[in-house]
Amino acid sequence: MNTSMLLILAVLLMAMAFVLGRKRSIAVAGGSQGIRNLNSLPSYYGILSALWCGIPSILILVVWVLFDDYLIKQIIIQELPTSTQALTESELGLLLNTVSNIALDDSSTLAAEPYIIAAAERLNSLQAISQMALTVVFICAAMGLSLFSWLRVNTKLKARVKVENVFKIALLMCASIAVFTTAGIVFSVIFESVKFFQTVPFFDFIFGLQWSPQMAIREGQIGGSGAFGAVPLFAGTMLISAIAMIIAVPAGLMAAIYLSEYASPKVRTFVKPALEVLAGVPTVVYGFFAALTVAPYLRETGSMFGLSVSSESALAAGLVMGVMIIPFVSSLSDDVINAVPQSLRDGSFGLGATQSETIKQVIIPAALPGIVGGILLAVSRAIGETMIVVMAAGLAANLTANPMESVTTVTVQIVTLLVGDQEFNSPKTLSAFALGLMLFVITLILNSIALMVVKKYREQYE
Amino acid sequence: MKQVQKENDPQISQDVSNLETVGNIFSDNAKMSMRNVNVFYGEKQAIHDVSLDIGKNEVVAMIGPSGCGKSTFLRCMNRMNDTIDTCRIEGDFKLEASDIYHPKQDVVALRARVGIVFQKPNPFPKSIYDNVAYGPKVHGLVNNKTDLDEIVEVSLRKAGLWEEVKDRLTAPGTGLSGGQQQRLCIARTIAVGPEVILMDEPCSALDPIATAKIEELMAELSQNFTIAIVTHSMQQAARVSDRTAYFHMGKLIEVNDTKRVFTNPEHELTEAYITGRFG
Amino acid sequence: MMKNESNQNTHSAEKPSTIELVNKNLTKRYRAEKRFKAYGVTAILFGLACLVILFSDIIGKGHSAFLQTYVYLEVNYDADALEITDVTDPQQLAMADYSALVKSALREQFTDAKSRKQRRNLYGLVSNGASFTLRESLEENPALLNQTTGVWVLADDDIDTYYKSRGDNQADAFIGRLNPQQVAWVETWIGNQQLKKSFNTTFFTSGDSREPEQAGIMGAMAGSLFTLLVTIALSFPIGVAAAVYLEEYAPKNKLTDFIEVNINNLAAVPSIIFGLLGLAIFIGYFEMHRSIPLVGGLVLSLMTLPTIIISSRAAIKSVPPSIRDAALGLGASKMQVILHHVLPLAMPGMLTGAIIGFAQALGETAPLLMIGMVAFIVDIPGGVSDPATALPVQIFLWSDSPERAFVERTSAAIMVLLAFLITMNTAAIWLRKRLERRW
Amino acid sequence: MKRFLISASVVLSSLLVANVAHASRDYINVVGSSTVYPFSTVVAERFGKSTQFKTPKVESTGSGGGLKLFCQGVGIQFPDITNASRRIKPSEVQLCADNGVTGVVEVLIGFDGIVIGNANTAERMNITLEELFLALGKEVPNPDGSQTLVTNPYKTWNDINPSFPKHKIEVLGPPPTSGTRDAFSELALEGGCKKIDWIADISKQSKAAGKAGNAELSKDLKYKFKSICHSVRDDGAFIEAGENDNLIVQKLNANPNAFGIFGFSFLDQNSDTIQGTKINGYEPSFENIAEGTYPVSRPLYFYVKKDHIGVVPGIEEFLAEFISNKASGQEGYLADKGMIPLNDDLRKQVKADVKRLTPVKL
Amino acid sequence: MDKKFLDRHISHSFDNEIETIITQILEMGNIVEQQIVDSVKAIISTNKELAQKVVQVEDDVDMREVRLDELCTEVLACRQPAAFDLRMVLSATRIIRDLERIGDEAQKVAKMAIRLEKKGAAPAGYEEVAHMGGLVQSMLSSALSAFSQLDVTLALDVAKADKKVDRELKSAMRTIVNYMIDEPKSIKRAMNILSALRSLERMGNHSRNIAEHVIYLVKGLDVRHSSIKEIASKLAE
Repeated sequence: MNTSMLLILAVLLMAMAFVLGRKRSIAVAGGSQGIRNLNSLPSYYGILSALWCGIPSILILVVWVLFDDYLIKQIIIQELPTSTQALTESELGLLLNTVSNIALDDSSTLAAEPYIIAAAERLNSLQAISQMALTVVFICAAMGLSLFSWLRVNTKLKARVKVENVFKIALLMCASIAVFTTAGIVFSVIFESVKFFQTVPFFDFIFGLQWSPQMAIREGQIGGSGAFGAVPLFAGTMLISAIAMIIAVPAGLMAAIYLSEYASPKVRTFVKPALEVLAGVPTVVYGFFAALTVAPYLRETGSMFGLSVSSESALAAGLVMGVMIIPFVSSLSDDVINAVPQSLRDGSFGLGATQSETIKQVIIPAALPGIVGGILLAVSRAIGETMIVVMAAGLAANLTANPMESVTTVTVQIVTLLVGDQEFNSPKTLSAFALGLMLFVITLILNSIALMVVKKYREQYE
Repeated sequence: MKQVQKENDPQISQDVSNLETVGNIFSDNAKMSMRNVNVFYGEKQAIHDVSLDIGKNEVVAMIGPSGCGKSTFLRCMNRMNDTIDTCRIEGDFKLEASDIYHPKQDVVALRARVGIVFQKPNPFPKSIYDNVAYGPKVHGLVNNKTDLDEIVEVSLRKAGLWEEVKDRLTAPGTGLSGGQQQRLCIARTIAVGPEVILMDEPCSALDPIATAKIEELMAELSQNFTIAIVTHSMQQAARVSDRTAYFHMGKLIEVNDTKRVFTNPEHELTEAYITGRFG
Repeated sequence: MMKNESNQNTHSAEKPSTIELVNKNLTKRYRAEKRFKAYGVTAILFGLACLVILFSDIIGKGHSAFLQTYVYLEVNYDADALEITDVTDPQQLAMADYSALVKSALREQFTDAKSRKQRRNLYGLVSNGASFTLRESLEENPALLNQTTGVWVLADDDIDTYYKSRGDNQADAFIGRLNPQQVAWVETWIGNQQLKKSFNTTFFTSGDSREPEQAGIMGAMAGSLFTLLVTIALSFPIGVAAAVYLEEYAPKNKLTDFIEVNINNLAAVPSIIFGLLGLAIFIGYFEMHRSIPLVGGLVLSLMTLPTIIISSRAAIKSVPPSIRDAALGLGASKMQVILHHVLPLAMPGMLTGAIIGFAQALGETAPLLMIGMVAFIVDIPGGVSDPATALPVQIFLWSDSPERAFVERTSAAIMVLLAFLITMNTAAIWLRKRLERRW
Repeated sequence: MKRFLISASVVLSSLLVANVAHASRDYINVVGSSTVYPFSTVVAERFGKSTQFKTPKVESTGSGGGLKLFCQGVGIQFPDITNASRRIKPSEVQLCADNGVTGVVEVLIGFDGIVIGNANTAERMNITLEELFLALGKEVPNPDGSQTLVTNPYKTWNDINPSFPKHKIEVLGPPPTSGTRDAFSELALEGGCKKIDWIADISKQSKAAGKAGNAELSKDLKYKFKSICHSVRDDGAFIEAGENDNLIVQKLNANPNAFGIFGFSFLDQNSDTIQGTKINGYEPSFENIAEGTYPVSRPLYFYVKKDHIGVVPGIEEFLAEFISNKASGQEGYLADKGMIPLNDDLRKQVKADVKRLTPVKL
Repeated sequence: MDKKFLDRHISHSFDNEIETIITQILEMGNIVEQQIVDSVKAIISTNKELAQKVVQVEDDVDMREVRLDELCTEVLACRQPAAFDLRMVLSATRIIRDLERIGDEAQKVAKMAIRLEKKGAAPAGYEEVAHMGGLVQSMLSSALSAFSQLDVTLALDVAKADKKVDRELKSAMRTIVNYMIDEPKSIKRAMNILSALRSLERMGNHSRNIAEHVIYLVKGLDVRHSSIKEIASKLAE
C-alpha cells in the first residue's frame, strides 16, 4: 500500500477507533441511561481513542517515509559492485538517480550496465518490502493503540480534558509558526550577513555614504571602488516612500473620510470595492505603469517647465507606489474612523459644529493614533515594495533629496544583486543579505512602533 | 373588588392613531412650538401628528415607553435627525419666530441656539478646557484667549464643575467620572450660550448621586434656559420638570403640569404607564 | 453657584447674542465645509481616475491578444511526403513530417519564391505550430490522406501583428521584420480573404512558448492554481487555529506577547524577504527542487499567514462575549464553545480575510523570483511538484521578451490575472455582505 | 472535526515535502544568463515538442547566478546546464571542482550584438568607439590635450562632437551586476579607450613588462589601464536601468533624447520604433555583426555537467538539438530570434568538441 | 370611565400588596360595621356582654390600624406609587384612620351601654339611637362598597346621607332635651344616650370622610370641606 492509501486507511482506522471508543464508554457507563456517570460525553472518549490511534501511527508513517528512502539507498550502495564503492558521494548520488530512473521506467534500460539493472530491480523489491513492512507496522500500531485506548475507557477517565489539551497544544503549535517564520527569516539572512560584515565593517555599511557594489567579481574585471555604504539606498528608499506617502496619505485619508462621513451608502458600496481593486492589482502591473506611462509623462511635463526630470525619477516610482498604497491607507483609516464612537459626532453636531469641523477637530484627533499606526504600516509596506521600484526606479545610488533624480532602493538592490551576475562569498552578493537583514530590522522597528501606537489607541476606547 | 382581567396588556395592541392629545399643549410664553409633527424612518412612521409648546425657562419632561418617539421628537428639535438618511420630517417646528425646518434655516446656527446633551456622557478626547472651549471656538464667539477663559470658567461654574476641575483643566475630559463627564458635556453645551437645552436621558448612565447633582443643576439652569428632557425615570421627570408630556407609540397622549400628571393623569394610558401597569 | 450671576450678566451684556456672532461666521464656515468636501471628492476621483487610466492602459494594449490570425491553406495530405505507409498506425501518424505539407502548400500558392532564402521567408509566414494542426486533423480523420482540403492554420506572430495593425489601410500596418516580398504575399492573402482573425483559444489552452502565436497562460494558471492550493491548504487551517489560540486560549504571558508581536510584524515584512526565507530554508536546507508550486505555496503560506491570523482574530473578537458566556454558563467546555459557537459565527469574517490574503498571494511576484519560479516552462504542470510558473511571473517574463507580439499578450495576461483578483475580491465583498451579522 | 482537518493537512504537507525532496527528476534543468535565455528557451520548446522527452525547464538567473547554482554540486537537485553570456571564470571552475563538478563541457553557440539605440523619431547618430568612451567613461583624457585624466566634463553630445545633436547625454544601460554591462565595457569602452594613444600605451607597457618578467609592474599597469577604460561615469548621464531590455526599449520610445544599451534581438524585434546607432560607421545589422565589422558583440555559451548525461534523460539529445544546423546554423531558427550564429569553421570545431564532451580548460 | 386595564400591574407583588390593603381595609370595615351594630344593639337592649364584646373588639381594630398603616408605609417607600396607586395608598391611610375613629366611637357607645346598664335605662332616645345606628351602619357599609367598587355615585350618596344623620341628631337632641326639661332626674342617663347619639353622628361624619376619600381615590378630586352641591358639580365635570 502506498503512502496516500495508508493515510486514507489512517483516517478510516481513526473513524473506527472513534466509534469503538464511543460505544465502549456507553457500555462502561451502563447503557445510554448511565451517561451521566461518565466523566465526559461519549464522543470525547471516541475522539480520544481516535487520537490515540491516529497520531502515533501517523508519526510512524512520517518517520518511515522520511528515512526509508535513505536506508534503501544505503542498502543498494552496499550491494553495488566494489568498483563503485570508491565513488565520491556525488557520483554515487548520480548513480542512484540512474538506478531509480531505471527502476521507475523500464524503457531506458538499454544502455545501462547489468549491475545497474540489478540494482534497479533490487531497489524495486526493497521498496516493495518496505511498503509491506510499513503497512503491517502501521496497521498494527493503529490497531494496538486503539485497543489500548479502548481498554482505558472507564467512567473516571477525563477524556474531555485530555482531548481539549491535545486541541490546545495543536493550536499553540499553529500560533508558534509565526515565531518559526521570524526565526527562519533571521536564519536565512544572518549567516551571509555575518560573512558580509567580516569584509565590510558594520559601521561602514550603516553610515557609509557611497554605494557602489561594482567590485571586481572575477579576475580581469575592473569595477568601481566597491563601496558598501547603505545610506544612499536607505535615503532613496525613504525618498520614494516619502513621495508615496505624500500621495497616499492625503488621498487615502480624505477618501476614507469622504466615504465614511459623507458618501451615501450607494456611493460607498460602489467606490469602496473599486478603490480596493487598486490594492489588488499586482505590483508587476504597477511597475509597468510607472515605467512606461508615468515616467515619460513626468519627463515631458518637466521639460515643459524647463526642469530636467530623469526618466527613472524617484517621483514616478513614488507616485505610482502612492497610488497603490491609497487603498491601504484608506481602508485602515476607514476602520479607525468608524471605530470613533458615534456619540462624539453627535456631541459635536449637537454643539452646532459643521461636518468638516467635527471631522477636523473631533474625529481626526480622536482617531489620530490609529491613523498614525496605519500610516506607519503603510510606510513599512512602501519600504518593502519591490516590483514597482525594480521596474521604475533606477539603480543609481544617488544620495539626493531631489525627487526628479534617479535613486535606488534597498529592495531593488537585493533583487539585482541576487538575480544578476553574482559570486558567492563576494561581498557584492553577500551585501544583498545584509540589506535584507537591515530591511527586516527596520520594518520590524516601524511595525513595533505602529503596533504600540495602535494598541494605545485601542485601550483608549475599550 | 375589581375583576381581574386575564388578557395581558390589551391597551398595547389598541390602535392609538386617532387618539387626541389630552391636557394642554399650549404655553403662554412659548420658546419653541411644534405643530402637527410627523416623522418617518423610511416607511415606518415614528411620530404621529404631535403638537407641543415649550415655554420660556420652562422644563418640559418627555416620558413614555421605549420606542414611543420621545427621543426622536427631541432630536428633531435641533435637527439632529438630519444625520439619519432615511429620516423624513413633516410639520412645523418653531423656535420663537423662526422656522427650524425652513430651507433657509441654517442648521449650524440653529444648533448654536438649541443645544443638546446626550444619554451617554461623550466628552471629546481632549482636555477639559478644550472640551468646553470647542463650541465657542467653532462658532467664532470669541476673539481672544481671555474671553475664552472666561467663557470656560463661567460655563464650568454654571455646570457646577468648576470647583472640582479648576486645577486640572488640561487633563483629558475622558478621565473624569461619569457624572463629572456629563456635567462637562452640559458645560460644553452652555458655553455656546444656547437658548434651549435638549437633554436626551442625561442621567441614564449615572449613579443616583451623580443623577441628583445633575437634577440639581437642571433646576438651576432652568432659571436661564429653556430645557426639554427625555427621561425614563418618571421620578426624575416628576422632580425636575414643570410640565410633562407622555408619548405612546409615536403619539403625544397627554401634556399636563407635572404635578397633575403624577397625581391624577388625565389619560388612562398615561396613568397605566406611570403606575407601572405597562411600559 | 448662582453667586456668579452678576458676572454672567455682564458677560451677556458684552455679548448680546450668540446667534449674531454665529451668523457672522457662517459663510466662512460653509466655504470651509465645501472645500473640505471637495478635497474628499477629489481624493476619490483621483483614486478612481488612477484605476480607470490603469485599466484602460492595460485593456487598450491587451485586448487585441484575444484574437489570433489564421491563414487558409489548401493542403494536400500527400502520403508520400508524409512517409505514411499505414494510416492505422498511430506511431506513423504522430511522427510524420507535417511541416513538409505546409511548405509545399505555400510553394504551390506562391511560385515566385525561387531562391532558398525566399523560400525560408515564405515558410516563415506560417507558424511552426501549423504542423500540429495538420497532425490533429489527420489523426481525427485518416480518410484525409492523399486528399486536398482547405485548412485554417496559425499565422506567424509577425503576420499576426501586421494584420492586426493593418486595419483597412495598408499604410498603417506595422511591418517590423517582414521584407517587401513577404508583405506582398500577405497582401495577396488579404486580397484572397485567406486571413481571418478568430478567438485566440491557444492563449487559454496552452503553456508558455517562445513563439508568441503559440504561447498561452494555461501553464501559468495551473501553476498559480497549485501554488494557491498549497497556500490555502496550509495557511487557512493554521491561521484559524492560531487565531483561535491567541483569542481564546492564550494566557497573558511573555510567550503570547512574543507570538503576537511576531505575527503583527510578519504582516508587514517585505514579501521579498519571504523569498529569501524560501530560498534558504526550503531550497537550501530541505533541498526541495527549485521552481515548483509546493515551495511557492509554502513561501506564500508563510506570507499570507499573518494576514489570515489577524483577520481571523478580528472576526473572532467580533463574536460578542455574551455568546461565549451563555454557552459556558450552560456548562459547555471551552472547546465546545469554540467549535459550536465562536467558529461558525466568525467564519464569514475569517473567510473574507482569507480570500483577500489569497488574492494578495495570487498577485505576488517578488518572493517567487527568489525561488526560481521565473523560468521557461512549456509543459502544463500536473501537480504541486512539477516545475511551474505563476501568472504574475509569466507576466514578468513575457514583458522581457523581445518579440513584439508578446507586448499585447503581456497585457492580456494582466487582464486575466486582474479578472481573477477582482473575482476573488468581489467574492470576499459578497461574502461579507451576505453573511455579515450585526450584534 | 476541525482538529482532524488541521492535523491531516499538516501531516499531509510534511509527507509531500518528504516525498518531493527525494523524488527523481526526468526533465532537464537549465539556468543562467538572461541574454541566452530567449535562445535557450526556443531550443527547449522545439526539443520538447519534437522528442518524447519533457520540455527542459529554463530559468533566467543571470550568468553568475546560474554558474553558482550549477557549481553547487552533482545531483538531481542541481541544474544540468547553465547559460552564460560570458566565459566561465577560473574561480568558478574551481568552485565546481570543489563541489565535485569536474566534467563541465563548454559550448559556444553564437554571438550577441550589443546595440546602442534610440527612438527612430530622433536623429540617427554615427559614433566612433572613442567618442563613446568620451561620452560614458568616468574619467576621460583632459580635453586640452594633456595626458591627464579629468572627471568626465561632457554634458551634451555636441560637447564631444559638434556634429552631434545638442542633447543631454543620457544613456540607459545595464547594471554592473549584468553580463551585458561587462561585455559593453570590455568591447565598447575599452575599444574606444585604446584609440587614445597614450592610454593604449599603458596597455602596451604592461605587456612589455610582462614579457620582461616584471609581473608586478605588468599587473599594476594593467589595472591602471582597465580602471581607466572600464569605469562608467556615475554622474547621472549613464542610467542603470535594470536588466529588462524590453523596458529599456519602451523607455526610449518615451524619451527620444535618451540612448539605450541592449541586446540585438530587441532591436531586431522593435525596428519600427528604435534604431541602432552606427558604430565606427557600421550599422548594427545581422550581417555586420556576423561578419565582425560591427565591433560590439559578445559570445554566448552554455555549460553542461557531464556527470548528468545519462542520468537526467535527454541531455545529449538537447545538446544535439542546440548545435544542430536547424537551430544554430546560419539559417537556423535561433538566427530568426536574433542570435548571430558562428561561422562554419568555428561551428565544426564546437560540434566536434561537444561530441567528445571535452571538459572546459581555461 | 373604563379602567379595566388598571387591574393589573406589571409587578404582581405590587398588585398583591394593593389587594391586601384593600381586603384588610374591607375586613376592618366589616369589623367596625359589626361594632356599630353591636354597640347600638347593646345600648338598646342594655346588653352588657355585647357591649363588652364591642370594647374588646376595639383592640383588634387598633391593631389592624397599625398593621395597615405599616403596609401603606411600605408601599410608599418601596413602590413609589403614582397617580391612582398613590391616591389609593393615601386614601387607604385616611380610610383606616376614619375606620379606627368609627371603632373608637363605637367603643364609646358600648361604654355608654355598660354605664346605662349600671344606672338603669334612659328615659328616652332608644328609638332614635336605633334609627341613627341603622343609618350610620348603612352609610359605612355604602362607603365601604363604594371603596371596593370605586363607585363615586354611591360615595356621593353616603355624603348626602350624612346630612340626614345630622338632621336626625338634631331632632333626637330636641326630643331628649325636652325630655330632660320634663324629667331633670334622668338627666344623667339622658346625657349618656345623648353622647351615644353624638358618637353615632361622628361615625356618620367619618363614613362621609371615607366616601370623600373614595371620591379622591377615583377622581383625584379633593372634596373635603365642600358642600354636597359643590361635590356633585365637580363630579359632573
